[in-house]
Amino acid sequence: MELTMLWYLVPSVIMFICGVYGFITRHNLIAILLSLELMLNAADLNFVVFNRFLFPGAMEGMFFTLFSIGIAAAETAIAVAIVVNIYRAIGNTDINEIKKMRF
Amino acid sequence: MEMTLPILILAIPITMFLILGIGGVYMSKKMAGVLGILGMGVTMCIAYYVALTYFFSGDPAFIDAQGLRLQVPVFDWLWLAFTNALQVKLGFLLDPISAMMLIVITTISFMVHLYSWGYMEGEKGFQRFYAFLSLFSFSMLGLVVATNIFQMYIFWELVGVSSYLLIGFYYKLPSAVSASKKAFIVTRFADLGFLIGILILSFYCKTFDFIPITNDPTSVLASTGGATFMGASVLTWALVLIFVGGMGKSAMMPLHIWLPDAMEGPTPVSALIHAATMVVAGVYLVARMFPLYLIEEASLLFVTCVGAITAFYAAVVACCQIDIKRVLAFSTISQIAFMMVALGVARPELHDGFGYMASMFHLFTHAMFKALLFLGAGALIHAVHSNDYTAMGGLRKYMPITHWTFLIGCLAIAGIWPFSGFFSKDEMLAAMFANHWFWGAWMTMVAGLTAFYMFRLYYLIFWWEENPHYKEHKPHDAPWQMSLPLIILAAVSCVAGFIPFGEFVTWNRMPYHIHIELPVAATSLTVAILAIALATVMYRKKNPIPSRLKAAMPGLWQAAHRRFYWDEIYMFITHKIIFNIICKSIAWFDRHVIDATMDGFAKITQKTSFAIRGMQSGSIQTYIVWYFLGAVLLAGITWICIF
Amino acid sequence: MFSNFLIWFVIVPVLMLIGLGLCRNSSMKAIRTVMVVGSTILLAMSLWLCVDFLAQRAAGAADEMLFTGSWMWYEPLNIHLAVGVDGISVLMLILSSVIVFAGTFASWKIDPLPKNFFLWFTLLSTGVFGFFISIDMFTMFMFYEVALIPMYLLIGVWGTGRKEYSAMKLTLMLMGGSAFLMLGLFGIYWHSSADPNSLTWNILEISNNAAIDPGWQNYLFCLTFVGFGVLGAMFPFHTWSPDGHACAPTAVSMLHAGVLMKLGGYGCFRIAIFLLPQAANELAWFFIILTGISIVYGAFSACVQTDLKYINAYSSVSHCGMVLFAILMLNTTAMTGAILQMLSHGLMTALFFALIGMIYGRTHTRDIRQMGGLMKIMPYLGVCYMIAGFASLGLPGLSGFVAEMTIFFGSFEHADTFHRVFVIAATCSIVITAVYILRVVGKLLLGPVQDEHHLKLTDATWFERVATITLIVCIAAIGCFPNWINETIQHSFTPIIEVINQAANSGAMASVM
Amino acid sequence: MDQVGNIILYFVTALVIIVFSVMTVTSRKILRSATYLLFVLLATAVMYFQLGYQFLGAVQIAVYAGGIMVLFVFAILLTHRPNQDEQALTSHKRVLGITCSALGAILLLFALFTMPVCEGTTLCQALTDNNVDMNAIGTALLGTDKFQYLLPFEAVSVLLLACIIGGVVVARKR
Repeated sequence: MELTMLWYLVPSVIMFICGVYGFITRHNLIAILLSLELMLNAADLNFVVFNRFLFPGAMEGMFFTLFSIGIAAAETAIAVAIVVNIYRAIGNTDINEIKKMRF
Repeated sequence: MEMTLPILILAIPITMFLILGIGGVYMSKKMAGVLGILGMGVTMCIAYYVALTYFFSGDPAFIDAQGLRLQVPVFDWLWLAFTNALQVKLGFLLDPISAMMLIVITTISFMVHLYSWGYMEGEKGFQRFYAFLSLFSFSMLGLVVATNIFQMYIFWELVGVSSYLLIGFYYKLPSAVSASKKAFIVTRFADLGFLIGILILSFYCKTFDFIPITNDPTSVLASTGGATFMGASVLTWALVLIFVGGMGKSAMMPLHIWLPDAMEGPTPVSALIHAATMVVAGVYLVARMFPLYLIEEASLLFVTCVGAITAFYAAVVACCQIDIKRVLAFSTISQIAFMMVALGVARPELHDGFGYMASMFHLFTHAMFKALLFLGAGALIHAVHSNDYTAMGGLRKYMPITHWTFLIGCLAIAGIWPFSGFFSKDEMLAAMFANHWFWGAWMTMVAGLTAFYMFRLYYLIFWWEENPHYKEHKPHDAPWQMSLPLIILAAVSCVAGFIPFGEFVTWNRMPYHIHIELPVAATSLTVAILAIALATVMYRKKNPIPSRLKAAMPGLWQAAHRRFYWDEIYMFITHKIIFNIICKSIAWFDRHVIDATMDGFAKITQKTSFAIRGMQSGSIQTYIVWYFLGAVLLAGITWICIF
Repeated sequence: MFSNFLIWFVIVPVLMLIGLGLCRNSSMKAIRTVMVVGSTILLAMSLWLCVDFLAQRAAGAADEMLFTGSWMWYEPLNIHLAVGVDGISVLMLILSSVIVFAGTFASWKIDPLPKNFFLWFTLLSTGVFGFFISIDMFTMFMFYEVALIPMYLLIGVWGTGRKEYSAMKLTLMLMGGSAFLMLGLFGIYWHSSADPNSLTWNILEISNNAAIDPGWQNYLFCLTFVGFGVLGAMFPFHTWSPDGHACAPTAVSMLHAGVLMKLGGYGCFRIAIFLLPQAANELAWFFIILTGISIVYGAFSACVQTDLKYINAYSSVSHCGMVLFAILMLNTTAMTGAILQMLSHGLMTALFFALIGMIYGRTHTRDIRQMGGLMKIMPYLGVCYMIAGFASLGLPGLSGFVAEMTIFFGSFEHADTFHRVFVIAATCSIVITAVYILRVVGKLLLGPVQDEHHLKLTDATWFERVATITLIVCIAAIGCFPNWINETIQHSFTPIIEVINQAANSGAMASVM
Repeated sequence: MDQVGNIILYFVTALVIIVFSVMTVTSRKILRSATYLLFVLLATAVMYFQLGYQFLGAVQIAVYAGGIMVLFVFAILLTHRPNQDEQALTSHKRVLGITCSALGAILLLFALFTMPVCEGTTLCQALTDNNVDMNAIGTALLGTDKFQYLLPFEAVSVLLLACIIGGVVVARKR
């Protein structure tokens, strides 16, 4: 039994799908953000895996992931700030309660 | 002849119109009146000079060696060129009928100008009245001197408008407003026929000018190449349509309905426009185109029939009117119809087409005595302040001048020797008998009716029974400005019959010697005298015969009094059918179908966007579902396509 | 570039725009000064252009267009700013400047935001002038759009009644027309030359090149004719006109009915007929039916309206229908009539709308049932209204008569039954016109005074008199001395008639073979 | 590292990832969700180590597990009252979520299992002589040649700066 690329991609797919499920179903804004992190992480993993198995000599996948992590950090920081702000404004973080800016 | 004088005939009235129309508000009434009368007086003098020079100078420019009077286009300026061939010119055509009309129009117009000074005194808009009179005189003069049919159409429209303005002179009265509107629209409708007739005629002739058309009618016929439309030749159609224009202006059946209502205008206007000049424009038009009508006998027959029916109808209706101006209006219709019939029966082979001459002669004499009658009626109205004979009666003692002049007018129109109407009517009847006995007999009957209703009117106004109101308000004769025209016109009516008219105006412009046709003259005179006698019996003194007669035939009387319901029929067609059904449904269609379709496009767009607006819910979870499903779908499709 | 006289017709309005921009919002005096000076200059320029044009023609200048000039604007698509005028454009320029002049005086006391009003108004006139001087289809189209867009704001902000709805409707319908038009123009461009490297937007060059493929011509003709026809209020695309006019402020109604609707007719014949003659010959029948319907339909609709502006708008539908109808007759006389009718309708409708605006400004109603006897109260306006009415119903001596008669006589040159029937139907409109004009005149001006409050109203002020007299003088001038205009126009048709005849002959040849 | 050890390590990390991913999105206590996510992130870091990207693994732990998770926990604590659980899922939402994820999973897994490239190289082959050393990373991160990333690096740093300012501005009390 050899560890091929397939083995690493399967958990990544599941992680991603879980992220999708969570994104669609959760009510809490922070929970949605968590799901988002899951998806992002799955994608990062894929980059790394592809880099390792398909282009072992190059480092692009790794760097992409590296930057992706950096940007994820930035994004999370802003998102969290917004969530906190929303909470302050309406006292809730339920996505269904935030309708003011629709339409 | 020099060009300047004929130009002045047209230029003075239009200048007067502009001066009085624009500057009228800044001048006193007296000044406006003097200016108007002076202008018209000068015009009349020039017109007399021009016409008399034309008839009597013997200048080879006007009459050739054989005695043929020539058609002289004194000037002819290009106004508008449709194509190289079809050119509209404004000119001045001098020939027997236009010279005759110059005299008639300027005379009556001057009389009316003078008369109005007295009649309109104290009216608001006195200046405006004189301005419009000048405009009318200009248009009418332009009409009769037209060198081409399009110029005639131009002035034809202008007289229509001046008539509209003058009928609606008392514009605060709703009845005057609606009467003026009616007059304009009915004549406009007729003008549509005229216009289409001109379109057809000019399409084949390639010219508007009267001289080539009337001097060489056979080539016009040839140019149509025998084209026909619905069984009649196109030339017949053109002529009939042109005649329809004439029917409108001359108030022939069934387009007569505007004329009685036009009596809402001031009485001098009725005398000038709706008795003497404008309403004979139709006759003049047919006379102008006469050589062309001659080659299409069907169109002449049409003219005759329309004339004969109208003459009888109007005479019957005139017997049952209360308003004296309406009686005179119907009598005008009847007399013009007389002229039409006379034109219609004229043929070159019958005594050199003297029906034409008779018709023009009657036009001339009728203009004089009808203007007289109307002006007399104006004096009566001025005196008793009412249009109805019920407010009059026994006036002969109070208004002797009016009485005598009115009597002369009545005798003239009834055709009693030696008054002018006798001569012209005799000629017309002779022409009708010469064509067919039926026309002669029919029109003799109409002549009898004419005598009857005119004397009915005369007796009811001046005899019958003295109206009790005179005690409070004693009627008296009119001031000199009004009486003078009456006297002059009465004098003319007495002597005009002795003018040797045939020497001047005939259809082929060759002199023709009038001779009284004794049998016809005797018949018509007898009929007229009998009718007058009947009227004398019935109306000289107050007696119950008329009311008994009325009671005996209530339906007939009512029908005749209501003018055989023509107005109601027209009201029904125009108001109920055209206005309510056609116009309203078109307007409805426009708003609710066409516009609604356009709005519908907008609504559909809006509805669609509203419907798909829900997808832009702002709910990020919904977005991701759609996004994800879409991505899956795309990937799946790609997958399937690849493998 | 600036040595070309025509380009100043665009530069002067632009200078006016700048001048207005510099005025303070509240200073009516400065705004009026700019407008009056600018529009007077424009009027003087257009008159001078006419004189100069006639002088050059008399001196034997035989080119199709005079005062031509062309400057590259966008090379990859070969778009030029190309200008040039023939007799028709010269008259249209005069018409536009007269109406801009009169419109300035008619909106002397516009309220609110006078500065912004005149800014948009001037922008609109910039578009109009630019359209009439252009001979490059692209710049023509651009100026056309420049003229359309300000309409929306002018109606939406300064209008009355359901102004938002009307402004939206008018703009959308005209934009829809422009969409067709744009497709048509692009199509003409792509087929403008056999050589794909020398495609051109220039009208003169296109007409000199080999004819466009007949199959394409039919499509392009429909597109361009409908596109311009919408602006010319062709049935069934006329419904923006009643609502739009009814809600527009006075000067905008004047400019719109007076000039903007003329862009439609002008474009129809300058582009649709001139560049696509074969299709014009083939498809004229269809559009004759539509325009024939317009004429009668508009007149009948006008008979039952009670709002003064609606009456006029429907009457415009009828009269503008006459313009397109005459253009489709494809002969010199009728087309001359069409141009005369454009001038005549432009002037008299502008007069009408100016007067309606003035009356509305006093009585605050446009419903004829609530007014009456105004002749007594405001004789000057009453007389002017009557003159406008008489011009509209075709009284000789005023412009309408000349135009209509030229159209009828020109149209009657076609001897077949189809044309005859439609010409006779069109002539019927003169009666219907008389009916609705007299109905309005009777109800509005004559008769007893309906409303006691109206007795206190005043007659025209001096600036209103300036506006109306300008228009009346022009109407009477055309009506009394039509022939010089006729001659100015007629020569301009020679090239158009030539291409049409060629197309007709080649069409006949094709059908024979 | 021998093969068996690799396989065992793989299965452990894979299992952790799968189980805790599912628990992250299903747990109704938000703080627990965050904790489960932390485990997933850590397992991912292990996977990076296993694939020979030690630096990346370290960054993953330091930034993700260390930084971001702390942020999350702060945010949760700031926005949550005690014992406030997320409400139960509506069936509509669950069905929607399950459908979407099932469809996605089927498609992706189907793709994976039919792609021959996935079965190509083994981990051992891939790892041979291909360790990424810090020197190379440092050079690549601060160079301006091809395949060198100074510009993105600086861009990210600016982004982070902006983010700091933005975070302060957004969350500032007014």
